[in-house]
Amino acid sequence: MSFPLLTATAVVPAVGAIATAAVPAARRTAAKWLALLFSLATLALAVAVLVRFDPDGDRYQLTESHSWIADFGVRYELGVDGIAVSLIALTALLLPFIILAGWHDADPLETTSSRWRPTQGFFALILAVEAMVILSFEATDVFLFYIFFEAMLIPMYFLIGGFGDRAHAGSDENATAQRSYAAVKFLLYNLAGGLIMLAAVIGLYVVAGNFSLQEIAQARADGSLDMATNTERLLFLGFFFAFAVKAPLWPLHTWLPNAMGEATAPIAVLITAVVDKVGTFAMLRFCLQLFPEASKWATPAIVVLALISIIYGALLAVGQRDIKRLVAYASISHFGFIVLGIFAMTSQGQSGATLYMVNHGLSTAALMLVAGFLISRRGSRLIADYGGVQKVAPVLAGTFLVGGLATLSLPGLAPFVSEFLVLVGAFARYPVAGVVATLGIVLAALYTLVLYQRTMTGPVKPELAKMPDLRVRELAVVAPLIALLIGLGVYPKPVADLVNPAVEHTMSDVQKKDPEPEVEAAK
Amino acid sequence: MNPVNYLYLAALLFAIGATGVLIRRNMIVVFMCIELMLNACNLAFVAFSRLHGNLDGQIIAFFTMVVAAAEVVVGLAIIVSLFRSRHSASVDDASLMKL
Amino acid sequence: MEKLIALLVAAPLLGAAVLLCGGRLLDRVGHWLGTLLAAASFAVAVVLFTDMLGKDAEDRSLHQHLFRWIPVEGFQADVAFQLDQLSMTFVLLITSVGTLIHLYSVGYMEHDERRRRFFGYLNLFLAAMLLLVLADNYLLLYVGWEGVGLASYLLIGFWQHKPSAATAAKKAFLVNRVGDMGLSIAIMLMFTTFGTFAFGPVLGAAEETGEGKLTAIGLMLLLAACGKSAQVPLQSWLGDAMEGPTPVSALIHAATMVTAGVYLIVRSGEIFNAAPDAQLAVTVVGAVTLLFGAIVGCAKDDIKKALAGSTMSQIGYMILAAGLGPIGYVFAIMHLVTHGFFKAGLFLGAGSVMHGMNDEVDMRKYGGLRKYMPVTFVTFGLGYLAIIGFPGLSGFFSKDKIIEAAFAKGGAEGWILGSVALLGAAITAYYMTRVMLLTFFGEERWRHRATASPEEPGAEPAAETRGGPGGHAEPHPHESPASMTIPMVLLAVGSVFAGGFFSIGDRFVHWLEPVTHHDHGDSPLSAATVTGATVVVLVVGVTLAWFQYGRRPVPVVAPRGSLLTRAARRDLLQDDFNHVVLVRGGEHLTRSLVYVDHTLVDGVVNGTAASVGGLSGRLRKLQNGYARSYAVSMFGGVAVLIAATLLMRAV
Amino acid sequence: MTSVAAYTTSTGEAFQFWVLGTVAVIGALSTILMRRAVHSALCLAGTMIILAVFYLANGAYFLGIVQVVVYTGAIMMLFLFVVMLVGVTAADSLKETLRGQRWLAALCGLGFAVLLFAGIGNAAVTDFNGLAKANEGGNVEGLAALIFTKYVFAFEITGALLITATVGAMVLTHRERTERAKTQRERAEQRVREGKHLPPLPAPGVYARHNAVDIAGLLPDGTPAELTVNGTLRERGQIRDVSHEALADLRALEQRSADRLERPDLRRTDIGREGEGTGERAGRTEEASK
Repeated sequence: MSFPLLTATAVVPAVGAIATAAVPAARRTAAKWLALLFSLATLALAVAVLVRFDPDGDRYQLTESHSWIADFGVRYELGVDGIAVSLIALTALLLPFIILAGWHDADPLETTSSRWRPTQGFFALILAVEAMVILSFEATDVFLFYIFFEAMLIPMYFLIGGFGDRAHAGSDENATAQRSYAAVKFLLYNLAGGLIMLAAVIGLYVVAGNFSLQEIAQARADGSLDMATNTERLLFLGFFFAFAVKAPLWPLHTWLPNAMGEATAPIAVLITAVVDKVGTFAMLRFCLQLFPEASKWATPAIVVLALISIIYGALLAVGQRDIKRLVAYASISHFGFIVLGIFAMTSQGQSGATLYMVNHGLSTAALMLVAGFLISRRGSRLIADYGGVQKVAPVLAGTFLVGGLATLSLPGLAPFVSEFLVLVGAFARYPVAGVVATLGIVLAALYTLVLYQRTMTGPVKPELAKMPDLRVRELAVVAPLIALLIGLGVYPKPVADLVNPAVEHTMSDVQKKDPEPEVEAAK
Repeated sequence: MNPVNYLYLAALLFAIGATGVLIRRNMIVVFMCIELMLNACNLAFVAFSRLHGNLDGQIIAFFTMVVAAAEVVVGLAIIVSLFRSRHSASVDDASLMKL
Repeated sequence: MEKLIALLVAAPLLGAAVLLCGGRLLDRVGHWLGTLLAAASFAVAVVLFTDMLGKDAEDRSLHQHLFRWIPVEGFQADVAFQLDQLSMTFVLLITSVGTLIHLYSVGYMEHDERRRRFFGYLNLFLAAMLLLVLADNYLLLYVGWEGVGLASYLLIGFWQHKPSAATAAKKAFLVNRVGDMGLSIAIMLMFTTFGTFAFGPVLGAAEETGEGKLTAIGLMLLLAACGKSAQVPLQSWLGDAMEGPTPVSALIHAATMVTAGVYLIVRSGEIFNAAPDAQLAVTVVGAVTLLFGAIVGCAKDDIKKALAGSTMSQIGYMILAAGLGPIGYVFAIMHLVTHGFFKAGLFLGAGSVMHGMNDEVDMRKYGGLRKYMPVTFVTFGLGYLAIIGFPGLSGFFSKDKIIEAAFAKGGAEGWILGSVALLGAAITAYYMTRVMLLTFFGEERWRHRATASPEEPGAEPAAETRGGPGGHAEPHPHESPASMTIPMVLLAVGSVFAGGFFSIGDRFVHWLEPVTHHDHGDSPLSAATVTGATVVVLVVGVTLAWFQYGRRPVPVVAPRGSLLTRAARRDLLQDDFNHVVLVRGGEHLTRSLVYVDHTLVDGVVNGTAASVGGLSGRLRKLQNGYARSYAVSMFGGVAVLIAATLLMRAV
Repeated sequence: MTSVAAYTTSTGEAFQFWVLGTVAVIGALSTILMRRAVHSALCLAGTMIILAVFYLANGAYFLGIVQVVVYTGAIMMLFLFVVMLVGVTAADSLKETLRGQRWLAALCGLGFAVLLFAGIGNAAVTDFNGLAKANEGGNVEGLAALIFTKYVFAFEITGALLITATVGAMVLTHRERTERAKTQRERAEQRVREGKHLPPLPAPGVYARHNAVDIAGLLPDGTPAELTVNGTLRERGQIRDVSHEALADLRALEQRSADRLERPDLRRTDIGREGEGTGERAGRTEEASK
């Protein structure tokens, strides 16, 4: 029995959460450093996982398996494939930046009583989310996955509802109401999805007799377990609905703009860059593996939904007046791309989708966090309140521009690779879909550049004349992200090599082959 | 005549008692109705013991009486203290189940 | 030798990285560093060129494979370079002109506190442009393609405090994105058709492929070219792009970037050869733009915009030539090179004029400047002669060849295209003469007149340094510093001799033949006839302009002008069309969608929530808090239970 | 005759059942229908006594007696005490406040009765074995044997229950004094401080004629002194005023003496005036007392 690396990767942040929460009220800074320390430790473990993982080895590696609820065949089963590893790495990587960026977000106001300990709670909750997200990436037992998939909501709820953006339009109580509305909306949407998924999970148990992903997938593959067509479809829909809510797919997306608008920028990043990825990841891992036939059956409809998300999200982003909501709608558009890639059922599409999850995490983090720094300076989220920032804070403007360019997936930056792969993959299978999705890149340029022009260029607004440029802490957050964006844009091969074998497995699960080129060109 | 009739009588009394509990507002009267129900049960027990030809029924009835006595003592005490505090013996007044 | 290719790109890239990331300490030396790296790249280019000349024509193309970029199953993208004669030509043009313009900018941007960043952007542009022409597959080309788009966005919007500049930059990027969409779709088509998108395999397999696919690819490539080369219908951004500093206009929007479309089409020659319909579309676009740009150029009073119109029309010539197939490819490139020289020279001259005139751009407020800035006058004049195709100068040879090729296309098409090209030549002569006369001849209309009206403070650094109210006083025309004049002189030399040098013994044709497979069409007219015709139309155009602007004094305030003139002033209403159809429509669409999202999509959800709330509110009434009613329900429940059990027992 | 009642139901018993049963039902009904709690209690007592008779008839002699002694004797009395405490006179209205409550209750009760009847009917016990054998050694002995052997634990536990109940009742009804009671000394000091009524309050009653607590003592001029009456009664306005009777007697006495001595009437008149005056005052006191 080797060292349970995966468990450790999840346990460390959990312990960190408890430890941070236990820090006495007065020692606020200590709590922050503690949280940062634990997130870094998690990152180290994730790197260890990355090293130990052999892309060309078995499909699931570093597996752990212990009986948990014997009566229902629920096992504590962990295991990672290339996709999971890359996403775990992303999560562990982003967390320190999120914590660093939210350094002052939860400092108690003078008015609050000394017995209330917002800071400790804030960072503890963040770490708790990390632990659950990582576990849901690792779980290969459907029930185990479901538990963390749902439990994640609780800390997220408090993070959104409890630690809203100090910079808001309108009066204080109004903001509080908005915030709680957003938090409740987030919770209800995801709970609804989770409920339906629970039904599907139970149904799966009834049909398959256990919860183990590998066993069921194996049984599906060698035909020893065949489901009635309708059963499979219903179960698939049950799972897919939950994931479609989590990775907001039109028309289940409306919770995201509220949540991201009301939460502080780091939490918004946590939502869209980390938590939502669980949804798309689960589509790739559970929907396709457990219900290949149903997946193929549902593909056309889902592709259409994804296209709607792409165009619709982009158009709404253009129409927004609130910076963070704009980013949120942009994310909806990007999630459309991810789903499109997954269900294009081509290796390019799925590898692209996986890369997209990672790159979107990085790019949104860069853009959103810089936007957060900007907002914290002016105390407003309205685009109209800005202008000419580039003159007073060139570095901030520059980083913001890079984040924006990443969002519109400029070649040379990481998102381009994934987006183009998705487009090619989709085009190879559904040319029309590919073309329509390509419209998305024009719209992406539109909303990004409009945002940049309105906030950063033009004559300097008098309120902004004294605005300070990025501080060291903030630069320490943004610079590595940008470096990663460029690095992965120029040399994405490592990640691709990590992901490809896993994608091949998935492709074989759904028994799909890439369409052959018409003319065999002389290679 | 068959002693079963005693059972019928008991049933009737019990039902009457129950109805009383439901329609009266005066706590004391409600209590009396409960007593009535208990007595109906006792009658049934006694009748049963006669039907079966052993004394267990009577024993149960006996215990019922004892319990009834205890219950009455406590209940009346409660009523009295309630009456002291709110100068009314109405069930509806005492009920604050809804916020 | 191959190893050097990467250096071409690496040098300016390094410069960009250093200049953009380096702090203020680089402010003093930054511009020289940038210029140095550009020059270094040029030096490498020269070395490679000489090496290439050493080999014989067929095996001149070099390849360098750096690393595998995106490997996914069949989708294998490499970072690999291909340096053949075509690329070489471009590399030389880009690096040489680029270096010159770096040099020019040193003087031109002297007083701008953000000069370091400016040079960073220029280097970035050079790197991207070189990547574009050196890539050996379409995806890498796409990277360069968007890279130059980014650089042009940054440089057009360099004076970001000017809303007009910011808007122009955004517009340029967006319109280009539309073109890029075409390119990416083309790449996807290639991938699905050929399973690869490297030049070699794709172009090699172009022959045995369905014409339909090829036509589709060709049209998509054309769309891309339209975006980047400002061809109708995606030309609207070029005029606004003149908001950028003049060196930028010279380098990016005259000499190099805007010609990328021509490169793309010539590079994909095999595809177009196999898809006649696509070719026809190309020629049509070229012809239309040719006239469009020329007409616009005639109406503009802003010197830079007039030149921009001319650029459009000249690129129209190239596209037209490229659309003619093997007959025209060579001449397209040749005209591209010569145009690169003289148009850059013209722009630099215009910049110098503005530099001396407090950034006044309205030609009607110039006049008689030849006495005050002789060098500028001479260089600008030579460029002028070159562009109108004065016999013996560069423009003459290249344009003449294109017109010949147009006729050589043969059939009705040939006649139409040829005559259009001729007409274009005439108009070119007309508007360039107009520019010349308005600027350097006639009485000095700038006397006793404040320039650079206070409403829009001069963006160009010259005005900023003069600053204050003085900036709007009467200008004092003066010659520009050496750092600006030297490049102008060099470019003038290029624009005078390049054409002749190329066409003596068809050097250029033979040079490019291995890549573009030149063949002489059968022209219904002899070369001499065509040449004569061009000279005739040239004379006609010049005299027309002279009658209109040379003899009579020019009104300072533009006359209302004919309907055509007014339309041409507004870029033939293209912007208005875009505004009404796209911008307005888009605004309405987004606004209505936001509304829908709030009411419909969100409303459904909130509605459900509200209804549930209402229902529970009603149910709450049932709980009246009276013990007795609870008791009743309990009792009833018991009764029901007993009944149920009894019935169970009964049945 | 008891041994007879054990195994057959004689017609006598049948007769007794039907008569007393009817009465019991009526008693029960009136228990829940009487407006005054007292009446309900009494009706219930009646029903219980009838039940006691039925116990006897069913051969449960001990229970019969216990029923009479414990229930009707002790528990019902307890009820009556509480009823007195709460207010005998209080007659709660039978008007239903909850809408539909009464009908629902009636319906439930009726349905329940029907159900029970159906259940018993289903049981359909035709023959029965009486208590003769069980009661051979005497009913009480039989019970005792069972209680102290088979049911001894239940018995003990019930004992504990009773104790607990008693304690509970005491705890519930016991009231804490909020403040310390004033001592005699403090009271006296307070009275001196206030400076009025240093002596104890005058006693009620008039001469030897009346000594009831609710009759105010009369002042020398015959007017009633309210101070002499207990405060509670004063509050309730239950002071009986007899001053005018006393004055009338006085006048009659003087009249008789005047007649005997043939005095002129002048004094009578002013006495009469005086009398009227007192009459008015008495009237005033009555008004005040109302």
